[in-house]
Amino acid sequence: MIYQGKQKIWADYQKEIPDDHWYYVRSCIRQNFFPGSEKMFLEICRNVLHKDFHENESHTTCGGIAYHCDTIPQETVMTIVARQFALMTESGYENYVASCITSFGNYIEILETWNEFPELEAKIRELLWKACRREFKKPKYVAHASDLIYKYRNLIAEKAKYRLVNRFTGEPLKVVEHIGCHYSKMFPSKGVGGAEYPYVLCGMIEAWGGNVIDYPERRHCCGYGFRQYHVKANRGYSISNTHKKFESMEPYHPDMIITNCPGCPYFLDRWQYVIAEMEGKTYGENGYGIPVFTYEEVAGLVLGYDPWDLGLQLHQVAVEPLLDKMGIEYDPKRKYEGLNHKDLMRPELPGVLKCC
Amino acid sequence: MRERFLTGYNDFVLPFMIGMIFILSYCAIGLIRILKQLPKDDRRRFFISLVTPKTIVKNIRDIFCDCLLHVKIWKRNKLLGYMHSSIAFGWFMLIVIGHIEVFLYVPHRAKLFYYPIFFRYFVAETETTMKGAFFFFLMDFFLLLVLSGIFLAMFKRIRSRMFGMRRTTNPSFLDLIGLYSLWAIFPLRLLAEGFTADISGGSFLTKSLNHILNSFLSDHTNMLPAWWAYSCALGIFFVVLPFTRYMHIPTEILLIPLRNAGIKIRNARKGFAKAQVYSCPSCGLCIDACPMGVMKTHIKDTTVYLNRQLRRNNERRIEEISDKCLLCGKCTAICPVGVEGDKLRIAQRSMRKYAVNPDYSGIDTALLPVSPGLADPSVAADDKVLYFAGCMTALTPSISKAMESILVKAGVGYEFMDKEGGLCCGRPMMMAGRLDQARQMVEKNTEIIRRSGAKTLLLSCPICYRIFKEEYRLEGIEVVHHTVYIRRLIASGRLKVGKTGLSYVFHDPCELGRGCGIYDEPREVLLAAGNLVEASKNRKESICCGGSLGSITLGFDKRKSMTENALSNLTVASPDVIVTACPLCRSTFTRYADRPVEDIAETIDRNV
Amino acid sequence: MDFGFKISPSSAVNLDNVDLSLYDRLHEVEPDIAKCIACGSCSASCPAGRFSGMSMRKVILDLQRGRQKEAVKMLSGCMLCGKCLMVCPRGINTRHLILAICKLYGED
Amino acid sequence: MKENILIIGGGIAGLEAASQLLKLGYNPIIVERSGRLGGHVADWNRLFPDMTPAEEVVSRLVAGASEANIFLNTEISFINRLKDSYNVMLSNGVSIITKIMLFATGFSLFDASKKEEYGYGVYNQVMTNSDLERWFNTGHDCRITEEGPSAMGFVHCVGSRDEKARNSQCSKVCCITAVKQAIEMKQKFPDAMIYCFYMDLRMFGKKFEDFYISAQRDYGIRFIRGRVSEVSENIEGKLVVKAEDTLSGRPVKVTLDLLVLMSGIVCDHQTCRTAGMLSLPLDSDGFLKSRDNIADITASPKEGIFYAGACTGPKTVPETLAEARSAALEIHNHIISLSEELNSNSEGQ
Repeated sequence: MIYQGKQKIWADYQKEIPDDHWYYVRSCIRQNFFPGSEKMFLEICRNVLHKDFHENESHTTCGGIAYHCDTIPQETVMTIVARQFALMTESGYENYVASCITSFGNYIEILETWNEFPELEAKIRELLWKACRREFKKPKYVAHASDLIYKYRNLIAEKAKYRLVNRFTGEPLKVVEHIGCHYSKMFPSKGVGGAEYPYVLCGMIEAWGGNVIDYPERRHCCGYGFRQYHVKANRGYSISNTHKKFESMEPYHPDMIITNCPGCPYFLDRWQYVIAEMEGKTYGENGYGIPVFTYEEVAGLVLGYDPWDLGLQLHQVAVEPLLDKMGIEYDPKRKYEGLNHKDLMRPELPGVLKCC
Repeated sequence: MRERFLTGYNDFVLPFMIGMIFILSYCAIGLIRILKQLPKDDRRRFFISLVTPKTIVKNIRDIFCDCLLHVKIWKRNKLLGYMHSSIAFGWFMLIVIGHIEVFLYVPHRAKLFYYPIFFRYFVAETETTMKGAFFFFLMDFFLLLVLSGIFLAMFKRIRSRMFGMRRTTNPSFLDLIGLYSLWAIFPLRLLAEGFTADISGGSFLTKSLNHILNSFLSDHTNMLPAWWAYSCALGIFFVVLPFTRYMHIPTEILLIPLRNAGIKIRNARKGFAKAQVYSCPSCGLCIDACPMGVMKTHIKDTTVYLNRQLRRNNERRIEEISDKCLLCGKCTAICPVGVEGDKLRIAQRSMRKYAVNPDYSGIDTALLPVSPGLADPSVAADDKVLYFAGCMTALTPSISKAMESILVKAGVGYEFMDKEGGLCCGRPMMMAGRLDQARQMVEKNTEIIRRSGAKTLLLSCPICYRIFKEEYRLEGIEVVHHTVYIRRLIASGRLKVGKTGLSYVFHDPCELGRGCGIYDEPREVLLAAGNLVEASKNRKESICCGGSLGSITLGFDKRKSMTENALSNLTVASPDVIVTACPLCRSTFTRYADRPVEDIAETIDRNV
Repeated sequence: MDFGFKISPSSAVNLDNVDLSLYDRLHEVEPDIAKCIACGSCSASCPAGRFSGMSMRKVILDLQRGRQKEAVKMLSGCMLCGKCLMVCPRGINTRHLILAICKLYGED
Repeated sequence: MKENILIIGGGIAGLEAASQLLKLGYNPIIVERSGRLGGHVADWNRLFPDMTPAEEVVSRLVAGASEANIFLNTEISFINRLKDSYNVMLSNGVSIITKIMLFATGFSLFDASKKEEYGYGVYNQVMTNSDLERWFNTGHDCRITEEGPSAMGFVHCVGSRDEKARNSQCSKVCCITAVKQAIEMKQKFPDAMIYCFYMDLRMFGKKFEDFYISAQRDYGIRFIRGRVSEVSENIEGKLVVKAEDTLSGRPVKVTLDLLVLMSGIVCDHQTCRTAGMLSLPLDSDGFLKSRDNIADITASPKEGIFYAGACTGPKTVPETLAEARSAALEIHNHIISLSEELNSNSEGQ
């Protein structure tokens, strides 16, 4: 691997990300799977870095899941998106940041389509007006939330309490970064670092002291693939893809996986349990899995937030081995204690995959 | 005539006797083994044929003509024929007359094996009689005859071309010993009889020699060494004989009745095949005949070498030789003893074990419908023609188009069996030695043809034609090749052919000519359409086009020179058009020919 | 545990794991096999193809990619008629090749 | 006085044209931006299909053009149009007045690192066709060990026939170059397994097809029809190459020790700049536009400006040389017609 070669490519794919004043839209599914992530993003941006991030409770799905599942036509998804933009315009913002990769891809795709086919944009404006009497301005900048954490990575590093370093050996942690397909594979120039060697997560890992692993199936999809998972008959195809990725990263003995997509961490995390049940195989040390995180969770950990406040107890793969490696203190007893100090009850432990 | 020795014995007869006893017992054992190896029904058939008068006469005639007079070789080359028959027939007569002498003069010695052979040593001439002089003359005459043959044989080793042979075989070491001992026998006999001629009497040859010898060796002590040498030469010859090519002499006597009994090769190495292999005289006529001979590298892949390797059980070479052959059958056609080079090779191929065995049982013949029109009883039997073009014709559609056009012009009602593609006839598979697979195809096709209700099966590919004639059981259906059918149409006046000034040469396809014996019909057909010239080698000796499916291992690049050679043979008389009656020959020739090549159907269709 | 779905093996041909030892022997017996340019003349003219899906082009390719089973299965429909030999633009001795495969490769 | 003819480019086209013009009695001036003559051919080791040493070809051409004025390490700074001639200012300060200019500017090799998925410049074991030729010439390249690769691959059409690489035309020579290089590698490392990943194989030239058959049959090079989709590095530093074997309709994956990218021929950036000074038009493929692509390939639409070789599109060495000769003849005819015009004008006065 020639690092300078990658740097050369990264230099070609840098995008302009304004520092402040963002209109933030959430993901449909992330709060269910990784409930601490979006909260932590706003927490870091607003309270740690004191930036202006605005949210509007009226925003809806972007329609991306339905769009990629082939259940709604393009005009529909465009009109939904137009409404989101209208909400942003009404709130007086120009910079639009999405929490979800598919939303991000969706917005970029729609804006690019409107650039190529202005008549379509006009039609959508008309449709939006008919539907809800709203008007919108196209956002000046569209970013994914990971773009912002990437932008703030050095600020976060300055304030960091922990680093991505194995405190027993002093070695940097071996980190697998996984980028959501819709981040830059459709429009390489819209992602930090391009499509082949995206830098957005690498930059965070480097800034926070970890070592990025470049394994052969790095570019491969996590296996979600919308229709592949949602149609049960295709689910074997979905897990086969995830399995392929794990087989490929296995020889590198990664300490953790960082992702920037709603679906990826979910499938990389949950399929580890299914693979363990099906094949009796686990990929982490001592029968554990490889812990999977969202970038916000990692940022939170680095900044010293309590793991249980980050929602890490909702992960299938136990995160404790990694917390130990990083030297993060945590109270095992608090793992299943709700914010209201009520007992969340313990989940049933799986048969093969070791969990704490 | 009186006996010189009371005992009638001398030690020098020992070498001869040892050799004779050895060879006789060897042959007896060999005969029993071959007969035992024959399948039961073949063996029965053989024994029956031995007591059937018709075959007895045929056997005697064939043995006399082939083994003694070598009529086939005479036909090929007079000098070569003379050489062979002088030695064989001369020697035979020497033995016969020797026995007559013994019977006449010393009948009580007739049971001694060696007596007729060494007669002149054991007797002394008491008085000169006309009878004696007559036998002496005959004996000397036949000795001279044999000696002239031996002389020619020696000369042939230096200049084989004189005998019409461009290439001959490379003799093995034992062959050489056999050869030299054979050469030595008769000069030594002359010498021995020359020494004794003044005692035992003699004629123009032995007596004259005796005078010359006496002029400087007036001592009878030289007599015995000469007789010893003669006996030794005979003894050595007989002892090495089973291991040399001369084994063909006794084996051929078995082969002829076996063949006349109608026995075919059923096992690649045993029985009839073995008889054929041992009958091979290693004469090498097949070397010149082989179409692969144009490339020197293939000389050792001819039938004579196959037989040699079969005798040595050299499996690697046997496989190589049998797989390379084009199966054109020319070696079989010209073989003076009737070794079937092509069939022997197919038999070798059939021994091979394959891990993958194609199976066609899953093929539904209903997929290949033939219209029920042919089964209609109101249609005249003549018109119930089923035309099977075959795989190769599918690649030369001009032939099938011409054939259809002829049928239409002649007003023949027909059905095109494989217009939309059909099953292979099985002959290519058979040539590869995979007889079970070929049989499966034969059965499938039989099913289709039987169902069609046709009375005539018309074929334009000789490869198909041969297997349809030989292996298919289509009683009640006439299998006919298009050359024959077209001739019939012309003869019956259904087809009127106009004559042009073009001159045609007809290439006899291997499978049609040598394979099925059809030589005249295509020529008669062509004569109706124009002038006919002949190739320098034609009919039975026609040269394979080089495209044959018979060869398994010959690559495309190695066939070019064969095709070119075959073409140059065809064009000696500068014909305008080369005509053949085989789609494969046509495709192969078209590739390299300098003039038009067409199928006979195309020629006729154009001239109707 | 039965989830109602399974991890399917990759459909990709991994050339690293392809055992070509038989192919190499075949190549020694009939070097022409390497000359195939997959033009498909053989398959297009094959009379057996109609009944059995036999395709010489696919057989050669399958053997080169280590998919022996498929190749052997296809070959069992071959009638050895020699049309492929006639049409091959590269002059590959297909009949010898077929017989050599039948000899070297087993049904399993 | 001998007519000055400015030849831009000291590659094989420029050298051959110069030597022909010298024979016709003109004064060719070669301007070459690099420090040596021979262009791309001088970087090559041996030429298909007869394995002729490139050095032989170049040195013969250099010898033929030795009488010409040659400026190495020199570029064209600017060009002024005079009444019936051009004043060309060179970067070394020399100024040349000429009526005739010959563009023999050749081509550039496609920058293989632009095809990011192949990882040229990112993965250690990926090289280009020209890197491999350099190794043939010098024997030095850290990517090729002494015992050689046990498995290696060639990727055809890198930056050719690829809209995404903004180069939709065929580079013509890469197919045969890959076959040549594969054979050369097999000769050096007989145990190596060599794959060629191709979209089409265009064996158009004399003896090319024989070369290809020999690569298949005699050298056992495995041709896989399918573009490489992506390359990655495994833990041992070997390359994992993925493609679709379009003939069997299945994806293939293979681990290789070395991957050679067949960089295509693209129009040279500097040529476009110089052409811009003279407002010479570019063809739709990005190369210089001839007056006519069939009948008049060596003439530009402008009087007195001629083309030879790969500046008008990808060409083989013999094609380039033939064009250079043809351009020299065109120039000769043009000069004769100019002087005839001059004579008739002066006679008329």
